[in-house]
Amino acid sequence: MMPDLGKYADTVLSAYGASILLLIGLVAISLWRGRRVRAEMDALEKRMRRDG
Amino acid sequence: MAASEKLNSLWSYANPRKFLAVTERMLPGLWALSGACLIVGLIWGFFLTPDDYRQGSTVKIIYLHVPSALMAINGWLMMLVMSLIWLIRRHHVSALAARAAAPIGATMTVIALVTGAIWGQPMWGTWWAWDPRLTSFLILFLFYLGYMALWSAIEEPDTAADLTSVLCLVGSVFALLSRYAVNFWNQGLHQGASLSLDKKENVADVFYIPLLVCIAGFVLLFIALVFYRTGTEIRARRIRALEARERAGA
Amino acid sequence: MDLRVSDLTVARGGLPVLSGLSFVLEPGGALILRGPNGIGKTTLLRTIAGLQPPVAGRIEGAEDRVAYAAHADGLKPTLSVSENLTFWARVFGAGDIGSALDAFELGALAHRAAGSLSAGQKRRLGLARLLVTGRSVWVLDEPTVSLDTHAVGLFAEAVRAHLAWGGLALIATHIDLGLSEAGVLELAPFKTVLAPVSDDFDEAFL
Amino acid sequence: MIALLLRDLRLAVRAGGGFGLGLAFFLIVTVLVPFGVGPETALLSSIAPGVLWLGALLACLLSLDRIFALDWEDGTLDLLATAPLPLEAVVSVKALAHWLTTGLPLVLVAPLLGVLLNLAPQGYLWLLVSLALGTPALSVLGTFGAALTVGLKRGGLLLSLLVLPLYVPSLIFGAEVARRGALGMELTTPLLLLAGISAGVIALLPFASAAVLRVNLR
Repeated sequence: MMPDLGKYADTVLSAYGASILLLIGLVAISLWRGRRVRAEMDALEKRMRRDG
Repeated sequence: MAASEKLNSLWSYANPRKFLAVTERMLPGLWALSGACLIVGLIWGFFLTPDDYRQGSTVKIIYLHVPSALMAINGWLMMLVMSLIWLIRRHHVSALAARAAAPIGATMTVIALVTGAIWGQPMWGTWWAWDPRLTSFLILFLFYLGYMALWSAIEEPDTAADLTSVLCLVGSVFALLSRYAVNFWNQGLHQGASLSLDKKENVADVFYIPLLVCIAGFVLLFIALVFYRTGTEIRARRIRALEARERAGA
Repeated sequence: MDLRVSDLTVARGGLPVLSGLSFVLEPGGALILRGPNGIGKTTLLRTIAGLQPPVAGRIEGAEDRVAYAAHADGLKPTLSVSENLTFWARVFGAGDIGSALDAFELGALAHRAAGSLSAGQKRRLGLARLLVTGRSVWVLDEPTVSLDTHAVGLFAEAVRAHLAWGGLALIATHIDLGLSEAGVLELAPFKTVLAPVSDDFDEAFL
Repeated sequence: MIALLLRDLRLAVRAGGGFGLGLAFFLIVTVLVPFGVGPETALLSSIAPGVLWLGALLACLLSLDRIFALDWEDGTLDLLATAPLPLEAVVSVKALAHWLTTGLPLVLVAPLLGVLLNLAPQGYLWLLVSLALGTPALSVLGTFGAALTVGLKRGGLLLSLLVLPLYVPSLIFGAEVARRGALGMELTTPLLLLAGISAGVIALLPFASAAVLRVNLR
């Protein structure tokens, strides 16, 4: 399954690993903050509409 | 007549409510499509392409390096356009989209830098060479950092939008100037790299199609992230406005 | 030339605070703005002075005619009283500072460094600056802070002379200046009433 | 305009330290470099142009946040914005005052510090020329950064982060002129580019600085 990367195996694998980690991190942080802000806004809207 | 109507309808997406509604509908598809492109492109590139006769298996890094470098520059360009729209038409969504894009562009720059440095290690025998391209990206990263720092330093959102937009305009000119300055500065100091990740010769047809798929994946991921993060910024603005209103009422 | 404000809306921190404000001030006229703290007096005065754009409405006859004075007097502590005043006189292209010094009884202090003045003396110097601008529309934000009764009298005298010369004055203040000829504008009725919170927000995010 | 310039210069002289601090910093950086890289004269002589340019640049950076900070705190900026003087002129004069009190003294002492670093004899003239052409751009760019960060409490660090990337082209071409001058090489191209950047920056950037200052006064 694994292709033969020859003497550059470490190089290629570390490049892929670092990049994919960075991409996943970016998406995760975006989603996490997005969820939190959305929940906060919904709660605030509900409360302010109740209070007038 | 028809053209101006079309333009009007385009500007109507500047209404934050409408923007949220439309992007909300598009996002699931965008996430799925970008994920699919990235998975297909990267697996294709990693497992199914041959090694380059000179660079060996390191050529596989182009599937990450080239798309991320592309998006690092296009991310800044998109911020530039959004800043101009904000300064001219004062649509808040535009300014918030520029703000939302900055961390994505910065991450892309880091990926381009890291993959470039990792690739450079066996090729040039050093982690970091002051190669003009690499150096320009480092400077671009500094611009991203300054832009994000300015956004987060200013409380009042409209002020922040104005200041960061002007910084983005001035920064664009100087990023371009730096690019030429760095090119000039490195001639003769450092032997030009005989191999580069970006040169045409490395991109023969076998590598070309998976590369295109990867680029499409990065572009789609960028768009999805910008839409999603702009939505978050819009909600954060709404929270701020509502809280200010609550304080004023109390 | 009149100062005309029509259907003005001003905002602080992105939130409209005063709206539907209209008035006309003729040469020789003065208007005292009154209202509780936080109503938006400073915001209104800064908007009329051109330091911030109005949200809606028009301001006519203010551009390049305003002399603005707020809480900070823009004095340099290491410069003397007359140097401070001469600087502003030269920036505004007016010549003589002598009458301004006299009007606020600063003649004896002319060579003192501004940093060594008391708060009231600094305020007097800040108000004397108005006289050397040669500008006809005075926009004053709480001009009498830290002034004693005698100095308030000097200030009222200076405003009266300014009005007699054909100037205009727009003053936000809490105390009675003894300017019987000045009109009074109560700001409370112009406080912005926001529409109730709904899902359908626009670019104001409200 | 002249009144504003004279006032700024007078304030710099009266407050003391205005000239002195930047120069002292430049001296200290230059003295510290040999401690860091070793005392070999050949090495010092080869890095002297770059070190002197970098030292001047950092010394210039040191006083940037004072360009507008005091005028902001005591309300002078509000009053200047309502004065007949256009804000573009105000920022240009401020940049000029900063250059006269910081940039010009740095240019003049740089050759003296060159002695400490064993600068090649033919390099002194070009060091002087490159700094004289380049430091005005540093002051104008710094004024832009100061205008961006004027209302901020912790503006100093942010100011450096914003301004330093803008300094890259001037630094590259300026140091290149000084380096080539010291080696006796041809230097017309970098000299013209350095002068071009300075001219462009001086002509155009005050508009951006004034726009930014207006936003911050709002």
